[in-house]
Amino acid sequence: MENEVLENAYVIKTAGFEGPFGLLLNLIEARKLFVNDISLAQVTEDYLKYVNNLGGLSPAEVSSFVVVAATLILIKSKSLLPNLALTDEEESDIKNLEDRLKLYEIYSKLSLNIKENFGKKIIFAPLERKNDILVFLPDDQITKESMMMFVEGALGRMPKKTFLPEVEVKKVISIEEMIDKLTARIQDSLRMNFKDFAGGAQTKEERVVVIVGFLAMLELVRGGILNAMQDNNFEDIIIEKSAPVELEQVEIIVEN
Amino acid sequence: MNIEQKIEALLFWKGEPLSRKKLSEILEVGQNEINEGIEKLKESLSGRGIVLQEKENEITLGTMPELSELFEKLQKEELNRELSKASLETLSILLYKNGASRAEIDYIRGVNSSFILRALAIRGLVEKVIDTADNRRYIYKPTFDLLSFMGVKSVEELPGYAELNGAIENTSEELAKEEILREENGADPE
Amino acid sequence: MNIEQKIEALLFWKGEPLSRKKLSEILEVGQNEINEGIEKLKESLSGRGIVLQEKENEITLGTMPELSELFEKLQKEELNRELSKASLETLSILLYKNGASRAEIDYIRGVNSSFILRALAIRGLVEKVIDTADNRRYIYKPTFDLLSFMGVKSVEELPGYAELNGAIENTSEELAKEEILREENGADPE
Repeated sequence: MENEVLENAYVIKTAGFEGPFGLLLNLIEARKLFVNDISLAQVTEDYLKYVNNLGGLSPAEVSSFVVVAATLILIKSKSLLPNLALTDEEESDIKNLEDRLKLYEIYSKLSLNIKENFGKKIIFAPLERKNDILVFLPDDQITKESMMMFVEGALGRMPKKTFLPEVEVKKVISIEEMIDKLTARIQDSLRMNFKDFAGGAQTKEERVVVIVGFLAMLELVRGGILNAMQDNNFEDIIIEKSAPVELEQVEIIVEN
Repeated sequence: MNIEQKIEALLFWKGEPLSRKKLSEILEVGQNEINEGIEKLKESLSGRGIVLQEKENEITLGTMPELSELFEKLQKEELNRELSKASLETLSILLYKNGASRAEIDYIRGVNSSFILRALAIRGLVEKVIDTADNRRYIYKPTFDLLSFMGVKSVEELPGYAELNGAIENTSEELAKEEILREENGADPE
Repeated sequence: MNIEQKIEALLFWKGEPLSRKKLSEILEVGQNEINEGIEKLKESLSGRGIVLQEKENEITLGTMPELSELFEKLQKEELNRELSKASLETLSILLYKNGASRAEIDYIRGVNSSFILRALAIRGLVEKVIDTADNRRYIYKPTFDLLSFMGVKSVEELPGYAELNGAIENTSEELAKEEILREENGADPE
């Protein structure tokens, strides 16, 4: 059993998504869905599982996944608890993610044309036109001093290999806080609205199990993200669901 | 000798791209005449062994794409056809948008694109130029080499280019602009 | 695609005279077809800006004689123009690296330098030679004239040479590493 899970984790990892959008689109397309808040809510858990297993990526890459994870968590929370009040900023983050993903989808599809045609029928520029006249035409700007200055300038402008923009770091650090707050809000909302849950297709209990499962997931995600950020020799963490415990917890929350 | 012939001769002699402005300076005629001459030249090159490539304000001559195999064999330099997924995405944005700032590319791809843009610039597939609309920022544009590798005379010939214009002119593009502006104001443009 | 188009493309690309025999070898068709193709090409080039020139058994594409004065003037202007910052920077790298391949220069500058190198070579500031270490590639070296112009007998006499040369060599090693990575991954570096 454990081996099987490990293998799955490995498959996801080597699928090699460079950024969060490729992964999201892949998850949505695998379900034959369109990009919208409903499909995003459906793939949130798979996405978070993937993020939890991010290994071997640079901090900058990890942070791009994490930033999107934060918005997905909002979308999922809202879909589980329609009464959960979101701030204007949160609403616009959600809208923004949808829009960006749609744009990404367009260009990602178009990139297939490039893959298909690149280097197949090449237009060649003419060879260098031969120049018979042998000349030497220097320029007064060429001096020992200026040459040293130019080469120093060129070397100075080369990018350094490892960097993590400060903004991204902040976003990553604050996701932990964000998960804490959101967890509190979901629990709150759950307590307030428990009576209001409509019957629908799901029973109250089923619904609550889903939500609490999600909260437990958030807890794991938080750990996973921290691990991915802190540990270079990071080893995969496998999420194990233990549903029975969760139902007991719900009752405690509700009665409080 | 008419203007069309002169343009053709000049492009052939130079063997490198020339801007419409430069052509007008060299041939000492107005921009309109240059533009007309280029249009006529395009027509008379149809069915010939050489093609006129066009991007923004530059034009150049090249061999017809159908002869790709022959010239690849004749030229000794090895061609690099490898494109990673990141490269494909980035090139797709640059080609179909016909140029974009790094912020726009990052926004659409959801990841930092500075290294991939540098790698593509080194390969000569994209170039960084100052944005004519806002000279405080740079935009990345497709090069003639990129058009050549795609076997097209201009971006308009790319498959799906025409259909795209309708699809993208929607609110999401507008939103993208707002968002990018917001980020650019708070951050260093490059 | 007919033989006439192929001949035109080939002559355009090459920019030098080719014999009928050579054309027939390259295009893998008989002498008669080549001769017919050349006749047709002559016809379709009438009234065009480029002309087919023939000398004994060799043919080449050229421009109309009326334009030769203009081209001479342009050439002179180009040769006497001030060097751009990009050209000076490229030159400085070649000096402090004491010869570099185009890939190495592109890697350091972050942009493609092919047109610049061509222009520097035309002015006699650099020369393109086959790399003795790898004869599939070229390296660009500062010319002796350039060193004399700067008042040094060898690049080692340039100010800060040892240190700056060391720094450039390090970047070349980085490039080599990235190239190995690229070959291993089948994708471009990021």
